[in-house]
Amino acid sequence: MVTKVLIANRGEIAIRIIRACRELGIETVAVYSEVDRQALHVRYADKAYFLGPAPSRDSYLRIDKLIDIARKSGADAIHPGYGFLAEREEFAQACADAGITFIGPKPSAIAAMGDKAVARATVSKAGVPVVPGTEDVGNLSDNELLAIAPKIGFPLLIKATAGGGGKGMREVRSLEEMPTLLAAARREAEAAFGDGNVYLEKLVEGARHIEFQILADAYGNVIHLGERDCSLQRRHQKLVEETPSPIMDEDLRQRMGAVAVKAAQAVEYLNAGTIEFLVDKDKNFYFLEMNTRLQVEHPITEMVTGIDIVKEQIRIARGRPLSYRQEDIKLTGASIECRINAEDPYNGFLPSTGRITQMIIPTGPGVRVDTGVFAGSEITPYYDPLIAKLIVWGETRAQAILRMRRALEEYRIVGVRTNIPFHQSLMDSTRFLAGQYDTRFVEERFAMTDPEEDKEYLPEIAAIIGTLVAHQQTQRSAQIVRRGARDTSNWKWLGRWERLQR
Amino acid sequence: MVTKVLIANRGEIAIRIIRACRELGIETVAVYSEVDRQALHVRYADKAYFLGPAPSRDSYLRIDKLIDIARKSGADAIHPGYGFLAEREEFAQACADAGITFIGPKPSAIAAMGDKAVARATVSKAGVPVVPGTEDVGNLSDNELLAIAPKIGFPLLIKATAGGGGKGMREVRSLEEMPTLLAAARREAEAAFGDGNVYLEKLVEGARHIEFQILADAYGNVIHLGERDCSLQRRHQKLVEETPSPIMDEDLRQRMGAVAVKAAQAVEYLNAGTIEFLVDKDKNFYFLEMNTRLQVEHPITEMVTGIDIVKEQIRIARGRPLSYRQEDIKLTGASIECRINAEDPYNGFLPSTGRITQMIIPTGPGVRVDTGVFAGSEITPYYDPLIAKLIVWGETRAQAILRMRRALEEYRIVGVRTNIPFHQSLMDSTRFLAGQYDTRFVEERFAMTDPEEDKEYLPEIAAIIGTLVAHQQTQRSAQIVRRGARDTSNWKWLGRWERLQR
Amino acid sequence: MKYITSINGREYRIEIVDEHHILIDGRTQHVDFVSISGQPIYSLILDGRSYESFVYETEEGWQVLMRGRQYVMTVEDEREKRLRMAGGRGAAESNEFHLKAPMPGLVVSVPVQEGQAVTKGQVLVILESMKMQNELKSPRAGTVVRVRVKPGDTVEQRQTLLSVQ
Amino acid sequence: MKYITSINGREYRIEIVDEHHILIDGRTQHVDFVSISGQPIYSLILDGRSYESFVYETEEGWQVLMRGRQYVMTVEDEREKRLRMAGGRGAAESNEFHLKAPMPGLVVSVPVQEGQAVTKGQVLVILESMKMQNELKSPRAGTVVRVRVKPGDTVEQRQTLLSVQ
Repeated sequence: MVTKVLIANRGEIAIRIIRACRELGIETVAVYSEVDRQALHVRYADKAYFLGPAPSRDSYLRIDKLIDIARKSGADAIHPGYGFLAEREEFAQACADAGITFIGPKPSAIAAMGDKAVARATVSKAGVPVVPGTEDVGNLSDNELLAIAPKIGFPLLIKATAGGGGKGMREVRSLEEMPTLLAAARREAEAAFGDGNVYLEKLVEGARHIEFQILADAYGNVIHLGERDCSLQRRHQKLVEETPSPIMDEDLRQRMGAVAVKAAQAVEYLNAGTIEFLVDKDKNFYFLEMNTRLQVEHPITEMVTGIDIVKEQIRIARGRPLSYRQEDIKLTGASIECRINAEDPYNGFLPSTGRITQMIIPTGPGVRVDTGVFAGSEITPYYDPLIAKLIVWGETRAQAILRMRRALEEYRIVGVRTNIPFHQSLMDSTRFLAGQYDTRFVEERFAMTDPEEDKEYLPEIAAIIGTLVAHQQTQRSAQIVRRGARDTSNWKWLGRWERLQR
Repeated sequence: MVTKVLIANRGEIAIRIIRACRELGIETVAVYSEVDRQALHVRYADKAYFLGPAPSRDSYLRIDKLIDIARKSGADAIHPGYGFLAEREEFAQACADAGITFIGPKPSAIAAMGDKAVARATVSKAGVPVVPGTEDVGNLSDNELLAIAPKIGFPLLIKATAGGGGKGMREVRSLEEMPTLLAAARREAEAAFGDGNVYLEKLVEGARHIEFQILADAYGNVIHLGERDCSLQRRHQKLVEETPSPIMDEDLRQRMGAVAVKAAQAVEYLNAGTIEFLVDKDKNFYFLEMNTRLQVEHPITEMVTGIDIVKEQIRIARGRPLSYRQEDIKLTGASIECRINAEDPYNGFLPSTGRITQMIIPTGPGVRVDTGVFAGSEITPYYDPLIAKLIVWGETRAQAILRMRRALEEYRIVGVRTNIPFHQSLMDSTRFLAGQYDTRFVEERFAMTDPEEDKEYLPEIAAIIGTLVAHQQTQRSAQIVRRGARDTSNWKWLGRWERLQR
Repeated sequence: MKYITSINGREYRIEIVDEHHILIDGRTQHVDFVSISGQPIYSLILDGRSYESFVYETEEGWQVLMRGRQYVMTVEDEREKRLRMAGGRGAAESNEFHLKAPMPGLVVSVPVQEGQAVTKGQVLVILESMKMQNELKSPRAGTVVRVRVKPGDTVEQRQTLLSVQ
Repeated sequence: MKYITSINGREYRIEIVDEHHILIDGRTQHVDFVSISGQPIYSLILDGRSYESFVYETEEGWQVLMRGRQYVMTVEDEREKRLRMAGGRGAAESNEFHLKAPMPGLVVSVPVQEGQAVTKGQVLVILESMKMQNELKSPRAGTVVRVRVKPGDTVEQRQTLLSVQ
């Protein structure tokens, strides 16, 4: 039975899961760190328990506390969301030991797929093509890796065995630079996942990152819900995802879908998961890894299939058979997701922290925003910079792009810088419009729109606006100076005014 | 050609139209009254022109100014939205005279259908069943109406000839009370539409209000997009709409749809329109009136058909044929709309004005919010109290209701009272769940949830919250008193504190 | 601090022990209570359960709106209650009621006149605002005094329209 | 008031005539300019065209973000410009640059040392925040002075990390 679900997560995904539970009449238990007391997931849940200090390892990564809270609150199931403990075998095992339903795969499948190296070996045995690399073992020493690297060939990637989302990942162009990069990757992996193991993988150049959404129930039924093209990345972080992929045809979809199902079956997979592939220019595809959890970008699949993936996860966890057969899955229209991060695209994508003082989110037909922040939220440096996902649907890809453009233009977030301008530039770029991009496009060939070629380049208007604001500030400062006339130093007052402006 | 559209409206519908235009690559021109300078429609449009003082008749009803602004701004088309000038023949005519495309029907169709009495006579001639009443003429004197009333029989309705939305409508139970009610109806109609003419109609008791969405192009193609059940009304104002109607079956839908198409054809209708019917307990249906414009509740039809009705309106106005044939129209799932009004259901639904200081809108899968307000918006007494439309879609009616419940619970609007609690009560009522309601249900048989039968009745929790807030206030007042110790009267400070709280 | 809070005739005795503990009808409960971003929305976590509500102060007492239900209550500390009890209930009720405009608008009609006896719920003024005619009703029985407006008047929010004694 | 506003080396001469009129490069334009709800979002209606932008004041000048494009500009009135021209450009550029933490975080490494010459764009500090390692680069060439942090330090937002002379 699943009657009360503890959500071992925060932010937009915690809210996404609370919504699914509420629509199924299931009670929810939120957990929160010191800085999340006023967060929406705490406010929307039926119950809420304090976890600990802000850093993840003292709060959202504390398995002992989570199990304890599940017991105390009477939760009979735990949904891990993505990130944090979602792909930690010991967490799934701790749930099982405590008699709590883990809404996800069995610990054995997490182990098999969660260790990326073991995963590659497993699916390779089942006949699924993989990218060359150290697919057999994930806990090699630096010396072993340095010895194997030349056999795989450069360029290659160092990837975190426990990882995902580009954390602990480094690209290596030569043996010389490898020791330094290995150390950095291990350090980052250790910090992010509490596991510093890494493996190597050949870098497929000009590749597209295409993944298939899988659903598997306890009765051996496994289906896929089509693909998502996640090639638009920066520093191995996905920024934009779309479905269908511009390079997909029905024949390739069927072949890749069948392989994805086979890969899931190879580990007796249960619940929702994602098989990631690299696809090269000749449409050869290679298994990359399996994410044994809900993906950030699952909504675009929901938009084109009409299936609520989180509800389906809960049904599967309840021991029900899948609501759909493969032949029921119809993809209608096109969907795109832009990840709205608190980072400034005009300042090297540096993260931006602070309090959101105003927010207007785009709405209307075909627009969905999954977010955990509101006007009043504090964006802290403790967690990842994703503050919202802007998802649109259109009858065609072209209509979805036009809709995304208008939604991005409508979005207003005041208080932190966001990467919305990046998305606006991307949606205007001819390469994106043509669907011609690969995983290196954003980093190597994309630049924020060139003013000279841009009909929206309006420096005179900008000059007027800047001048009017500067003028208003001067006027107000002058007033304050007049009011503060008893003070001998005008400059002090000006200084104070400027501080007030911050 | 339609390349630049002036939107002769404000609020959520102006934004809805701007969105459609933007997604079609069409420029937009907004107009605004004195109190709407910071409104979203002004901010989202490409151009914006000042109309005049806040009262509608000095701004949004000024045909002369609108035509003038269209000329000045280079707009080649005008979309009237709903309300204001949307069903005024002279406005459509003024556009035609100025060589501007009116995105709506021809003036002759507005005249034929806009005068409700003429409309009934017209469709009646075409063989469409109508409710008994003074369908032949709409400009009868009080004496004539008082003479005809007993022949129609009581109870009956006085309705504004030019009207809609319940304005200028009165229910009459006896001849004695009729003169007073006639005067009130004429006064209200005059104020709302600038036209005090009224007509009479038999009141069909136990009726459901069911309407069909129509699309008609310039080539004689007329299709319908299924029905909307709009029976949930208060004082003849629709509050909740849903599709499909709980009483509909495929046979009735086909018959009513065919009649709706016939009614539209009777006036050589062009563009989007709605045929309203009353359906009695035995599923006999009567033509009520035709709305020759976009309806407030059009989004629920968009949710189940996937068709963007506003874009379709613009395509039709551009002289293109319909994008769909009748057999292309498939209704998928169920959709419900709740109209979020600035009125207090716990205080006789009195309108509430003021500044919205915070707003969190529900989002996530299957939820759409069409709104024109944001945190910072001032809700003024000049326009109607609709501040947002909350629309949900679900695979089934039951899922749509569950989703609506969670969305209503998530919605936060601070600064004005809203009718969200009314909708929450309604979504919990067994009659609504069973789909058993008629046009009188809300007014006559619905009450805000009875605490005794309500599992969400939590007076102890409420008492704790109220006490803690009162306690905090006392504590803070005491602090202010201490800080203001030099003042001889503590009470003055308390008074000031209370003012600050407002 | 000890309070007596009444909702619909039912009394709750609530003592604020410290920032995180209250005593309600003798039971100790752990509370975590915050206002969200300084707005009149309050989040309460009470022994692990999460509640959120809007709280308004009105002339009739505190209104707490939670999960679509509105609770109207009076909150008194012990001293206030003693004072009120000593003064007697009658005194409070004999006070005049001042009908104030809930929003700016146009007076359409005033169907009562000075000196007229009115019953609870009787319409005192019809005010047009937001394109709607709104009936303002008497919250109790009494006699109309000081009618300050007439049909056609434009009134501001909170302006007193008439009083009932 | 007359201003000289420079974007990317192009100068705009803008005179604020009154609340609703400006002169730009000699042309009179009608402006309607408001800040939305007191936030740093500004709505400009200029001869009927509607524009909205975020405006930030930074050490490098004013940043105007509009329709996804960011414009960085300096705004000077005539007196300020005369003063600056008299002082000479060199003076301003010889000022020290203080590298400040753009957000709170953990110093991962400081790949430069005091006295070291650096080029524009060279990485000065790697700061971990939001689970990401962020490279803080030098905005110009110069010499590193006063390194105030070391790997492992936790720093606050705006804290000065080191300076470049």
